[in-house]
Amino acid sequence: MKSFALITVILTGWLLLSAVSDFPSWGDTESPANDYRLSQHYITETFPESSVPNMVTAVLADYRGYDTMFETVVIFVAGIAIMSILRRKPLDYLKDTGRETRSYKKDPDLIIDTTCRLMIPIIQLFALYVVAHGHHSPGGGFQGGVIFGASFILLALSRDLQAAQRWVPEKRVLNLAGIGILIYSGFGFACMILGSNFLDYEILHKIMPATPVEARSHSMLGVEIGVAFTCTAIMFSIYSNLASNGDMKETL
Amino acid sequence: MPSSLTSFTPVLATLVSLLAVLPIVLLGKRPNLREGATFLAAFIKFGLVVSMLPTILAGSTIEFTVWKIVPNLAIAFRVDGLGMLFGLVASSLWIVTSLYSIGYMRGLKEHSQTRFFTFFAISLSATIGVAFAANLFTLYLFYEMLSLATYPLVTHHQDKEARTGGRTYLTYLLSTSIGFVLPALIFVYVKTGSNMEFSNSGFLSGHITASEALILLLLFAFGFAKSGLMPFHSWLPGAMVAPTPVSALLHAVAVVKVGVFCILRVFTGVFGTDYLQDLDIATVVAWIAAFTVVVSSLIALTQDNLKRRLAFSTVGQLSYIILGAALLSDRAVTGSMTHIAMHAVGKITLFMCAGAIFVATGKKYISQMDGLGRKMPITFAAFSIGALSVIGLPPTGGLISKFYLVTGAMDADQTALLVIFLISTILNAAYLLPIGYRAFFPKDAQLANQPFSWKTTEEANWQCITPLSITAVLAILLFIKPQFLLQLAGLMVGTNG
Amino acid sequence: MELLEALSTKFNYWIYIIIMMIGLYAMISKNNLVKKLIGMSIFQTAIILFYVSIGVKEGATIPILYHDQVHPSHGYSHHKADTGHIEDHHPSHEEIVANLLIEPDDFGNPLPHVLMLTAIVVGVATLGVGLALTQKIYRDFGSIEESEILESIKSAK
Amino acid sequence: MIDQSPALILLAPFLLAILLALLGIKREWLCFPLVIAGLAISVAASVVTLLRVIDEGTIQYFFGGWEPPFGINLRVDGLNALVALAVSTVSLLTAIYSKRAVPAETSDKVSQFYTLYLLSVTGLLGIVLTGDAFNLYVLIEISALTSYALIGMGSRRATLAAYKYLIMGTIGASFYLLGVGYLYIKTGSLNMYDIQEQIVANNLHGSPSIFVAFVVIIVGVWIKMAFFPLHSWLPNSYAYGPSTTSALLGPLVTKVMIYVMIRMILTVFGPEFAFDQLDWSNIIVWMSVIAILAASISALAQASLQKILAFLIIAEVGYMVGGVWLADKMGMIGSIYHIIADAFMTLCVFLFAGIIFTKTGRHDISAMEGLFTKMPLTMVGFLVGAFSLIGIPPTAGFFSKWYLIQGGISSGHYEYVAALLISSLINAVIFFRIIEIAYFGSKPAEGHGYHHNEEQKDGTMEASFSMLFPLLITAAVLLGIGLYNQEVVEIITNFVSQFNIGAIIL
Repeated sequence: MKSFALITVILTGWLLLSAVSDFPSWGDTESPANDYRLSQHYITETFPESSVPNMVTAVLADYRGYDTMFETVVIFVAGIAIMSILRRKPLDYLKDTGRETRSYKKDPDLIIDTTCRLMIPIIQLFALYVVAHGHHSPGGGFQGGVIFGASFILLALSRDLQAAQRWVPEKRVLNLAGIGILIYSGFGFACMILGSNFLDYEILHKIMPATPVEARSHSMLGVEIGVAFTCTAIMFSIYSNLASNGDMKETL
Repeated sequence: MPSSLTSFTPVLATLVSLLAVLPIVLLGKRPNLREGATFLAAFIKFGLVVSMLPTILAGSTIEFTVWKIVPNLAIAFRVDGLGMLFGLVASSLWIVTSLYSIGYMRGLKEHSQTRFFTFFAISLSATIGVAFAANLFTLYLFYEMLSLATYPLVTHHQDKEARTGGRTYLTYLLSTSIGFVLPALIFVYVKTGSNMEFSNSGFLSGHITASEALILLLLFAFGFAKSGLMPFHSWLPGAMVAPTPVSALLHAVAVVKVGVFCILRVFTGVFGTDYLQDLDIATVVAWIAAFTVVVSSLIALTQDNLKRRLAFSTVGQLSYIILGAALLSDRAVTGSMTHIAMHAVGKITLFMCAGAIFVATGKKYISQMDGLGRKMPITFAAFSIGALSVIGLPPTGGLISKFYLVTGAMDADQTALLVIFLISTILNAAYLLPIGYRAFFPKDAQLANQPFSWKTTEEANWQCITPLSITAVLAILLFIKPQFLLQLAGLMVGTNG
Repeated sequence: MELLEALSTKFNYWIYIIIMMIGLYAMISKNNLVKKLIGMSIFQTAIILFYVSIGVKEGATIPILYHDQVHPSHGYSHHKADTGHIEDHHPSHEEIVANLLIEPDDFGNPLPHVLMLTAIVVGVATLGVGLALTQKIYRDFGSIEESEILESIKSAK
Repeated sequence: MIDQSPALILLAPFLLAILLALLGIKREWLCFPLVIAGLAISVAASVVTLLRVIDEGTIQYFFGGWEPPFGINLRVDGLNALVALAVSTVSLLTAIYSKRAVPAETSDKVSQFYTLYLLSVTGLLGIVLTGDAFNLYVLIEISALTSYALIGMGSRRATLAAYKYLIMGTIGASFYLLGVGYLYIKTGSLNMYDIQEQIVANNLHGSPSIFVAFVVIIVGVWIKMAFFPLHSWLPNSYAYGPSTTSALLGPLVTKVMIYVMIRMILTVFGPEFAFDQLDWSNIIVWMSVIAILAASISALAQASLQKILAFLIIAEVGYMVGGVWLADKMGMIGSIYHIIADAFMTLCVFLFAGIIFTKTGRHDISAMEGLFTKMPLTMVGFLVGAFSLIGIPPTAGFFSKWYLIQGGISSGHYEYVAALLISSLINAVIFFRIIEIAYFGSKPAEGHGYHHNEEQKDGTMEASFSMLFPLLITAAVLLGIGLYNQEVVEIITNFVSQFNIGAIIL
């Protein structure tokens, strides 16, 4: 196996290297990728067309919004997939286990507990900022969602899984994740119902107090929130399933 | 080309037995009605075929295009002389065999009779479909259909023997048709780009080179393995595990005749005899056929199982037909076409006799049949007539076709092949005549001295006896009135034989 | 000399290919299922590096418009000074756009970043599912060494 | 709503998947109707789209209203309209089949199973319809991730198979992604059509990057479609997964990947580049010959029905890859027609395998003893599928072979023709072995007669309607697209004749 791997790697590497001489140099502003009308359009026209200064967000949520919707679905799929692969017993997330079994595995460490108590609200607040301010600064739904999810993971780490489950029991996780995608696709379907193409936010100005250009910007915020919902929920779900080997009781 | 009519009749003639499947299956629990349906379909089919006869004899053809299935290629029907001839044989013999199989199946209380009659009917549809196919593609379609529809018939007993026989059967037929015919077919299609419609002068001429032609010819000759050309013949004796009516109709008449019919079609309709003559490649096939004739006759001599002996005889007789076609002279081709009919009538008589003997006495082996003629005089009389026809002796139709074949060989200046014909005729006589002779005149003195009386006969039931008598009479009738057959064959070769 | 130049100006490609091959080697040759997944992660990350390095432009900044491009309070206040509405006036979108001057070379190419956000997400998802499968395999076979698992399947037969 | 039809094909199952995830957890009874509803809408939309394509030619649908290359579009022409219809129909039929199989095989995970099922279909449909090279990658990953989970829900061995699939699948998809990167670096575009225009406009055909991009993409897609010898993930995945999973993924995943290959060759790189400039036809056709033969022979050696079918899929992949690389119009038409025909014939036999497994709990072919009398209708369905795989007229499989062989002959690749014929014969052996067991029983009675049958006449144990119905429909479809193959081929021909491939067409 080792020699086979070596041969494969050498062959593939050689093949890939053979094209390097053909590539533009590092940082070349004239390279086709950077010079083609596609990239130019995104840089110069994003703001006029959607009044969003952050081009990455605009490309993500508007020009390639369809891609991003499926990106969210990828996360969603990962969550469900991990759950369905690992779960052995009938899903007991239907029961609201959080409140009754609120017993800590061990005595919480004072320093850790207090630090996390202080940190978690700040982390969550920052997550919300990242989501909401994604138009103007680096950030957006994925980043914000992941940070938000991390806050719950921190909670689970500092105490135990049950404590975090109190806030986000599994049932809620799934619902949140589904609702997130529903929000995203809801924007799309709303456009369809109003007679335009899927995710063509411009038409939404009819039901929004905004101009067509602003409608794009507002809708982007909306879909980012949807993304954040899904991300938050699934990040925590992935952690809790992997950490407890799928039975949601004790962490490894 | 004489005029051609468009009519739905050939399609109907093909479909009628396929449609009969429905009542047969539905009436499965009520055997009398079920067999009624079979008969009705058989008569309608025969009627439909006969209704087309005057038109064909008048020199025109009947055509119908069902639908285009591949670009430039349609499922189409066309009735001409050769197709008519074969259609007549198959549909008329179906009636007789239906009667016979009812007697046989009930006599032996076979299981799954509904399935039997269902696939019997489907096979007939396929046979008529082959007969009336207008192009190579349609021909192939029905050819494959026949292979599959006969599988449940061959393996009817569902025992170990049937399993082996059925396996050989399908292996040979499917592997040759998929392995040889299909590529040849597509090759022809690619090269000509045409609809592959049969015509009296062939359509390949000018599209392919001589070496390609030879390969194609061999692919077709071996690919239609139903014709039993050696070395692809051994499915035929293997398939004799089937119930006798199946052997009778399908393996002496429908299946094997479909094989030779296809080869005749390829020779006359695809290549055209003139083109083959120009290329001078048919001799290869002729010699393979000649080899098959002699070898199979020799093998037949050694067989003790009656059905197996008949099977090898069939292998030989089929090669006569191929040989006749490969001689390419008008008379030889006429002879081989008529031989389809003559041999069919003769051989079916023989098979039905074998079946009747089995039903009445349970005997399968020739060595057990000494003196049996006294107990079953009608059966053995019919057997003898059938034997005469297969050998080609008067007063039976076999003489007519043999005559044409032999004179055709002279026309083609193939003296060596002529000799083969004669040798094989002697061999035919050697393996068929003693059976009848010993049945009536046993060596065993005790048996020989028994007085004969109608009261001591132990014939099989009437459903078995009637059909074989009819075919025996038919064999004689064809000697007296062979004109219409010759006329049909003549339509194909351009002379009015 | 040429090679050196190629190395210095195109080092990003060399790096990505080397990293990628390390990952690929681990994926194929490692016996431990988790190590394979680590290899997979390296492999995917290399592709991300490749894409992101495509979008790099010399002298460009992140692809977000400057604050004063979008909020051109200065430029406007001079223009509108005589009307006396400096404080209250919020220029409309159209007005901003009309005066907007964007030099494409100032900003990095946004597209690779967007694409790689997707690739990152896919990488996370795949890694997660892979780990879940590994856990289940461990549960079922009691090992995460491929050879041992195959051995136990063979002996079970 | 007619204008929205291309988008609805994939958005309907997508939306219902999400609704199902939200509503179906507590209400298991709701899952099945939702799945059927979503897929039925999808089928209807596919039909409408196909009719529109026949009528109007290529249809474009711009997501977000952005025209390519700025936004992502669906670009539906004759090729993908047909494939999309096949995909949605196959998934609908499998869904009907799954009504009883899913609760039986994956108890308490029904809603997750169906959510993943619908999303998998969404992914496959998205792959087929999209006009954007990068979007294709995202959807490949969606269908792949869902497949890993759908397979991993099966037995013990299935998990390991799913893991292997995950590793191989990731390599394949990443190669594809890398190839798209190479294209992007040279053309600056991600839209398939635009990439082609840029390649032509800038005369990039000689560029090593484009060459490497081509190789990497094709190899990546080969891994995903299990082209021999890159097939090792497939047999176990399909053999050990739940039967519904096999019935969904078996017919679809490999075919969709072949679609991707054809799309890449024709639309992105252009046949002039792929066939004329590279001139690899000989090598790749030989590779496919080896693939066909090796896979067929491996299939012959298997005892479990599911494994036989898995290897047959690999052989069929060889057919289509070879057919495409014949660099001949008829070969291309044959391959495209075979995508559709093969989807249905694989579905047919996988449904049969699923029914047998539910009824007998066994995978090995000796489980099929005496089935002709016990389950006559099921056997009829199976026979049609088997005949189609063998290539017996008038089933669809015969005609796809017909076109492929025609392509092989007219391009002079006789080795390919021979491989097709040999594989047909091997298929015949495989299926008649099964038919024999079903007909004779595994130990046939000695001597004359097999009266066992008559006694059991009334003891039929036909599968339930929800399982039988899709099987028989599939069989009918196989006959239908066989007999009316000219209509299908006409659409394909219209599509293929835009391109300049090989020999003249009849």
